[in-house]
Amino acid sequence: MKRQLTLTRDPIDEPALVSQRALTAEMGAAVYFSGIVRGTEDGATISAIEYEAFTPMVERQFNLIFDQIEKRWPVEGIRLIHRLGLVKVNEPSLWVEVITPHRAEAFAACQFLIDEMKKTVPIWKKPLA
Amino acid sequence: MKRQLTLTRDPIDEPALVSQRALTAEMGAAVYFSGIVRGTEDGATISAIEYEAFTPMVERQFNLIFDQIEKRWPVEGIRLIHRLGLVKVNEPSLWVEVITPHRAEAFAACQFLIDEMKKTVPIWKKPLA
Amino acid sequence: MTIRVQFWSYFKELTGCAHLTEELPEGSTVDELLKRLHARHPKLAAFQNSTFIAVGLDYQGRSHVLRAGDEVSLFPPVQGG
Amino acid sequence: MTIRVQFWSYFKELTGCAHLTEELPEGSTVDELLKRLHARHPKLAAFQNSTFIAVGLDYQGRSHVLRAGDEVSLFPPVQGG
Repeated sequence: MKRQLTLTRDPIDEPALVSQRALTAEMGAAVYFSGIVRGTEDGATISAIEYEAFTPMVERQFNLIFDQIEKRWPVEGIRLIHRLGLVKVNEPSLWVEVITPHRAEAFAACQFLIDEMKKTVPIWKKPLA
Repeated sequence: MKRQLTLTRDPIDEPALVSQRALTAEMGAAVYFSGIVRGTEDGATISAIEYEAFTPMVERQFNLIFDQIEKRWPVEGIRLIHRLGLVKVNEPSLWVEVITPHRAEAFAACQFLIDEMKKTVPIWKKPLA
Repeated sequence: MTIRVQFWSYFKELTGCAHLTEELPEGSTVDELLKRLHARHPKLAAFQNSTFIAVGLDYQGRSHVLRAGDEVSLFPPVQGG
Repeated sequence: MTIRVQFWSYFKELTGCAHLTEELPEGSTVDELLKRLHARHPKLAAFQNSTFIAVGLDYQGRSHVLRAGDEVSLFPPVQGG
């Protein structure tokens, strides 16, 4: 399974990422998730979220999740980008691509990845007014 | 719920579609599905699939599915493009975007949409060697 | 009354026909139309357990009563995506 | 033995500290380290039921035996995405 994990302080260029998609002729499904900063957090209006990460552990924990995905589903490739630092409302903080032969496994693996990330990957957020 | 449904004989320009995304500050999740033509069909190598549609009924049936989605999940917008005519291996024949406040409902609505499409939307395919 | 019938996908090849018109007595059902078509096209009859039926743009069952000018579409299971 | 401790997210504010080093007897566990830190930082102690513990880059429980040079990270529930 191809893995591409990027932590970046720059905006996520989704169109460029989509245009760089690579897959073999056996693959029939690509599922994407964009997690976007919303304008409210716990009922209060915010302008941005500041993301902090324990970077080497983030990489370690994402790779443990990728290991589990690789055992459970026939995934050809995952690309994941998470922003760090300040991310404004309406901008994506997370972008995930999962490529598989059929759609059910792409949806399952993508949801599993995000669910597990939210349990184990050491990234924290601070809403900014 | 905003609905955009397109049936087209032209290639699906995914990067352009992603760059045209519009959402309000309450939305936190965008899920995309790209259904890509695979190089084999029932074990035989193919070069393309030819899609045929009963177009006005396709529109009617998709709108019935959108009606159900609108009742079940807080979806702000759906964009769906399905290609007709000849689609080569490795090209997307279907592209879907679902925008919601949180990710669980985006994944649920997107999967529901595709599952229902495969039961009721009158599109047929013919594999070409 | 006149009913217009459309065939889709490989049903066109089974019948050698994309559309036709059929004269039926007032009050005829989809089932009566199908019986007539099946008698004429045995290859279509062989697929009767996997035939989808729409009247206009909506799915209907075999007991649906047809009306003059209805357009009936017959097709195999759909395969979008 | 010397153990390096890192705090993350609002645990840095609770302790007023991003990292520190602690001298512990050989064979000490995470639990012994935590008790010492909690005694010094009551605000951190108040979060002990929602404290995540990593040694190096892996999660560990309180009974985990520390080794000289270990780097222990303490942080609140994670919130990626």
